[in-house]
Amino acid sequence: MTVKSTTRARKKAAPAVPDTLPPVLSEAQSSESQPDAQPELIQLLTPEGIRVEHPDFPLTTTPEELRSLYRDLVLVRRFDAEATSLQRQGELGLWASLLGQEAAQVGSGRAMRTGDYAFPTYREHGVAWCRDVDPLNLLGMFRGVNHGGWDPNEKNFHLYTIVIGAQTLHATGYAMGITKDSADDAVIAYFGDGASSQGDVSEAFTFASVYNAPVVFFCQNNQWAISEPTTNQTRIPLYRRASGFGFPGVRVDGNDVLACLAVTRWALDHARSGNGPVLVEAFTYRMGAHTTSDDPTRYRATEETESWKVKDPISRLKAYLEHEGLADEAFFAELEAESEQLGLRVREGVRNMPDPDPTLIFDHVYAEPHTLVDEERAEYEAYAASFEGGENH
Amino acid sequence: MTVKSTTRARKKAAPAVPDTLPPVLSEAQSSESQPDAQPELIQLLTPEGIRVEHPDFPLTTTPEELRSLYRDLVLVRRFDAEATSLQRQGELGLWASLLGQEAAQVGSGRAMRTGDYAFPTYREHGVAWCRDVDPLNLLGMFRGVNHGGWDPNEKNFHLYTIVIGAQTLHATGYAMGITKDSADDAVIAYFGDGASSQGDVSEAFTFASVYNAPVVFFCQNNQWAISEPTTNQTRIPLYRRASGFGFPGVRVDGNDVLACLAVTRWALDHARSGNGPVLVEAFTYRMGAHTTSDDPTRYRATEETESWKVKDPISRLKAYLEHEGLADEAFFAELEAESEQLGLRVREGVRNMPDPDPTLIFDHVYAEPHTLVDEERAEYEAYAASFEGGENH
Amino acid sequence: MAGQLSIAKALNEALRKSLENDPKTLLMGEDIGKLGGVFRITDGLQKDFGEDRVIDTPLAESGIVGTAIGLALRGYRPVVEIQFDGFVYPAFDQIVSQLAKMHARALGHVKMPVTVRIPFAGGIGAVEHHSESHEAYFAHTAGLRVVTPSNAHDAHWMLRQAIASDDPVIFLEPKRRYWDKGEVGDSADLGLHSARVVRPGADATLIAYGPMVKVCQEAAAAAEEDGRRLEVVDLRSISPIDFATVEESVKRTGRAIVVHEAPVFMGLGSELAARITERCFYHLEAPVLRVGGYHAPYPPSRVEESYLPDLDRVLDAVDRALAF
Amino acid sequence: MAGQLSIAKALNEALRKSLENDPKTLLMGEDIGKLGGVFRITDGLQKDFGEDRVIDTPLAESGIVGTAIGLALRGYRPVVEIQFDGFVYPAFDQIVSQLAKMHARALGHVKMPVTVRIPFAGGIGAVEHHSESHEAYFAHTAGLRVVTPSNAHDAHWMLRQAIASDDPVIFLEPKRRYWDKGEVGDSADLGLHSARVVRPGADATLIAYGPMVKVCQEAAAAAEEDGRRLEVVDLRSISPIDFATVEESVKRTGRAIVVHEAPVFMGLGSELAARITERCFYHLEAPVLRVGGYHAPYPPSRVEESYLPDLDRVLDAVDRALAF
Ligand SMILES: Cc1ncc(C[n+]2csc(CCOP(=O)(O)OP(=O)(O)O)c2C)c(N)n1
Ligand SMILES: Cc1ncc(C[n+]2csc(CCOP(=O)(O)OP(=O)(O)O)c2C)c(N)n1
Ligand SMILES: [Mg+2]
Ligand SMILES: [Mg+2]
Repeated sequence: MTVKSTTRARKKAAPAVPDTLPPVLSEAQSSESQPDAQPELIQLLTPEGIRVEHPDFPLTTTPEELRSLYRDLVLVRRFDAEATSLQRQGELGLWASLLGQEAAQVGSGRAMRTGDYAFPTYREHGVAWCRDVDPLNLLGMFRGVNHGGWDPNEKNFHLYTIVIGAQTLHATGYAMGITKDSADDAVIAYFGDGASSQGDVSEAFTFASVYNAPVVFFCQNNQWAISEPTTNQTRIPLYRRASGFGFPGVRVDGNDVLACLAVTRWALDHARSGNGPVLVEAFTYRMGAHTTSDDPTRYRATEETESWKVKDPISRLKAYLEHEGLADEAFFAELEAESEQLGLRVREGVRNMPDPDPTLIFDHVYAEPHTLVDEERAEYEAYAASFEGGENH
Repeated sequence: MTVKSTTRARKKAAPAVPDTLPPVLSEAQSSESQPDAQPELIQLLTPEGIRVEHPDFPLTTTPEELRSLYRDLVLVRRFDAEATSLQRQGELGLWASLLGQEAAQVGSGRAMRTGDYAFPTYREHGVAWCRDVDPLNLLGMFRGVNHGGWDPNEKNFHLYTIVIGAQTLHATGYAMGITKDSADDAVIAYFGDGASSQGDVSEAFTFASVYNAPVVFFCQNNQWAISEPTTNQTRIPLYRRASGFGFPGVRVDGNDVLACLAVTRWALDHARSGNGPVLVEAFTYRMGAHTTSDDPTRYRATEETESWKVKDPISRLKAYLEHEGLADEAFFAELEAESEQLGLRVREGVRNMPDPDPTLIFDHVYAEPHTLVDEERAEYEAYAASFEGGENH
Repeated sequence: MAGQLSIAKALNEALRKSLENDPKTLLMGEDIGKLGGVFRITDGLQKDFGEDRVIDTPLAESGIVGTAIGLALRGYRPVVEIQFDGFVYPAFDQIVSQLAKMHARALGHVKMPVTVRIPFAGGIGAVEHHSESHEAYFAHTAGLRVVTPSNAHDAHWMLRQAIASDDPVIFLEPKRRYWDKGEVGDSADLGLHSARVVRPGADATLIAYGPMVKVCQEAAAAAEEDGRRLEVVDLRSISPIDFATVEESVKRTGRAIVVHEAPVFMGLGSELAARITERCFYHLEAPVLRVGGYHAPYPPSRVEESYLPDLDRVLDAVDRALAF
Repeated sequence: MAGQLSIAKALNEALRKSLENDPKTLLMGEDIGKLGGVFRITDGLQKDFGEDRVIDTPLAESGIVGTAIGLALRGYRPVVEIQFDGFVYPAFDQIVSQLAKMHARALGHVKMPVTVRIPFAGGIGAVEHHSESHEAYFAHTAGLRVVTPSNAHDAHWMLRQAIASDDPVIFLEPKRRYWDKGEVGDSADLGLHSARVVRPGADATLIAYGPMVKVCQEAAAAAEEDGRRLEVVDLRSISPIDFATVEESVKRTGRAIVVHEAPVFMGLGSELAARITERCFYHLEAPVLRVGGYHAPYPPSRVEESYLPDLDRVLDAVDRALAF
């Protein structure tokens, strides 16, 4: 079933443009001040699982592709849940759950070509999945055995970046390099609604725009930056930030994997074709705590969280698959089994993850020899050896 | 003589919005991509000295006010020229000339009320003039006797800030304080086209917008950041940056003192009335070198500079005053004399500016006592005293 | 302040008192409102003092410090919270070029009573950027004052003194000690920049601050069993340093060991060693030794125990000092 | 390199050679294109190598370093120019948290061959922020290498070595020596991190780097007239420090004086003093003395002569060291 979309963004409490604006400005500002003037939220699959068309973002998908996307969503969520429980069991020091953001990540992740490159925050486990990064790799830093440590160039998936916004500049620089290489790859820089306030993100917008770099800025607006709602970061919808820097911005339903796929695919192609950056705001929701250290009951109402449950990215695709008969029971059963397998593999993998040797401290401070590090390593080793002989204090 | 304005901004070589944009975006972007869609450059006085009306920015002025503005422009230019020649004579280490930007500074400076507060860069000598700051105060840092050193609260004119963009955050914080005090003052934060790229400026936009702070961001786009043209900072007109942060931006003819006055006055009132920030882009031109250390022949064509001469802010107001018979020869002659007096006072003032005692180094590191500074001062004094007795090495 | 308070609670009370006593005092930071900060140091304060005085800011550290400077210029007394040590660097320019220098730039005409609170140092099993000791950067920066308490009493009173100071103060909170409890006295018994001999001894002086004071106290207790009497000096203030107290102690003991988490190379220990040697040259039986982090990024938490100075490493240094 | 070159020209030639030898080398910075940089170090390079390799950037230091990191990840070898010392702080987070740590974060999988050139230190009569010596911040930061030449030969070869290095290098250019001329040899005669004894002597060792080497050489020449033979060590590398060379010298002379423009408190001199004392304890006739800037913002230019170490202040310290 396919109907025309009439969806509008949830209205945010942005201050209306005040009456004192002279006409010339009211006019110039009109697209900013009247969110209803045009469709804001691009959607291809309603929360009820009804396929709708968007004139600008046509998408044709085979049943196999749809099942594959569904599989991604389910497995990513499963992995995430496993990690959360591993944290509770003390196997991880911390976990930043992506619960609720699976569609934004899988949709954008699957939009990438092999040669494209992703620069994640610390929450893009679903993108990592699409880039074929071993989920166990992601857990090293949360377990505390490393700070990431995978080879970003192996799967074109950069290391997790914790300092908010910093990676958007790395992404932009990488994209500038693509241009220099005359390659037709593109880059996605992930960041959050909170991150949009960081100077680095605006500087990335400036560099990308001035150098026309092939980078898609993909903002998962999950409504919260730890305890701060998006209204603490901006008084207008975030996708409009791009217009101030001279490139297009769009808001997509971040819980709609098809819309995220179509919009990101378009954005990447736009960028790789020499048209410069695009900002995609995936309007979604952080269903869980910020991290396992966080307690969201202190700052947000459960009704809000409840209200987003009906927009769940997985159940809407499942409803669609079922209504349209695109997947049978065997598919769901097999997926369930695969999911269990994944959980098991992750669980065992984490538990068997060895603690690093303490000399890791000295291993990669520099790529080339360094006298001070060498001395300190030697001192450390001599000191550690003094214990091995049993000579403790 | 008054005619309707038909002026348009000089078209910048901003990349057109590419064909690949889906219709929904082309629509959303239209106001950014088609600079001709609306009047960009607000002007009340043409380069030829013809008074034009702008529907949104009515301005009534008495002949006295007009003469007073003219006087400001002339005296500010004179002061600036004097400083430039004092630098050549070795009395100053450096000078950053405002030549060509007198109207932007006097127009905006005269728009302020007594209680308003200005946060300058290092080039706002004309604003300082309007704030009644003694011009000699400004020369201390360029002579090297201090880093500014005037009391900013005396005239509500903050110290010059050299680190690009940093003062926009101070201005925003100050404006947040005004709101907390429920005062109806407003703040102007000056910055340049180059500064617009600094993260701090974007962060200031975010804070001002989120807290609805009464601050006017006044960007003098003088087309150059040392040797870099504005196209190195942005691919769309700068005033549009504001729309991305949810507040109005306007471009005014920065060589038109009347337009700068009217627009800034409106912007300050808009801000002080609780409507939040405004960005004013004063479109102007740096007629001289970046500073006396700079050599613009290395990077810009003399034709460009020549083409701006005809837009001179002073001659257009003079033409208007003369055509309309608003000032007589006596006025111009008196002003000439006053101008000479000012030059003389500045020249003598600088030459008589004493070198500070070296212990200035220790004087204001902290407001409260500090053992290390006290020790170092004592050491220094003992060391210096050892020379006074003639015991040199 | 009745009874035993955790350092966290002692800080919270200090903020509350400062807000009560001076209407110009403001708190600013990320998540300090409803959440009460990730360490709950501002717990309950927004509820009691309102969103106008306990301000959740946009996620932009340069913006936080920069606007705090502006508020100070308008007569306010902002207390800024940086969420973790590793997130202060985006504000580095505002701290180093603006906050630290404004008073001098204005020839004393303006004051900068801004306190920057930073939970710092390691030992809590955290991910990258959450365990750093960057006091050396701030101590090297003229115009800043840098202090760090090691116990609840000092946490409370030093924070109140820092907020009352007309100079910018970098207030480093030893996050792994937040839950350590102690008696908080009724008044500040020392100036903000005085060191304190927390354990007297005659054989060598251990010099520490913030989180390492406890380690040194434990080391001194352990050494006592071997008949070694170690004096422990809690610096409390990192800039300026109370060298009078340090000098007096080292002249008595003849040996000094400086302990901190920050990398030894260019750490506080180097300044202490240099200056102690200058002042006590003929009293020193051994060079001033330093125990600290290695010249490496703070490591993953599973090996942080090997990076951080502990009782054994302190005693190893004591052995070496005494062997001279 | 025929004949005498100024340091500025030697640097320019080093950039040119690096651009010629490796197509992945890029220059980035403010005003480095047509203008050739405010000090003309990149003069003519954009003309010869194009806007694609000599890139005028937007005015945003964090953006410059951050995008340089991204370019390095893509296989490029960026050489960044920061216009003046005082303008590097907006990039501090990208330098300290990203550039310095990326290699370790990736367990060695990625390299960060980024050179950050900064004209630093004072003595040119400039306005605020144009005369700062901030090497201590960078030296304390693990993951960075920090070097500074004192003459044209080193300027040329050390810059080429820095650019060729697979680690990030903070390359500090002593701006007041840009126009000093010297012979540039045909090859690097030392590794990037080796110190050099630039004047032999037996009575005391002067240790300096960058702009202060010349001052120390002059002081040594003046002292010779009084019959004092001062050895001068040019560190060249600030991180790591070639302590082997330093130690060998101080063990011979028994006295050391460290000279730098940066504030003494927490400056390089403190690390040198601490480590020299550890390594040469029984050889030292006097504590290691330090001559440097005061704990104050760099002052207005009309009094900078009183702030900066000069021949007299160095000799005064020599007197004090010899008086022990
Ligand atoms: C520079 C910096 N400041 C503060 C933090 C602490 N911090 C970690 S995540 C976070 C909130 C980020 O919110 P958002 O950008 O919306 O991303 P989300 O966590 O919602 O995915 C904060 C404040 C940080 N990591 N980096
Ligand atoms: C953070 C920082 N980086 C670099 C500089 C050096 N610098 C001084 S002025 C200037 C150009 C500023 O251009 P713009 O903002 O357009 O102001 P204008 O000088 O044209 O008035 C530069 C790069 C600086 N002062 N601060
Ligand atoms: Mg968020
Ligand atoms: Mg400009």
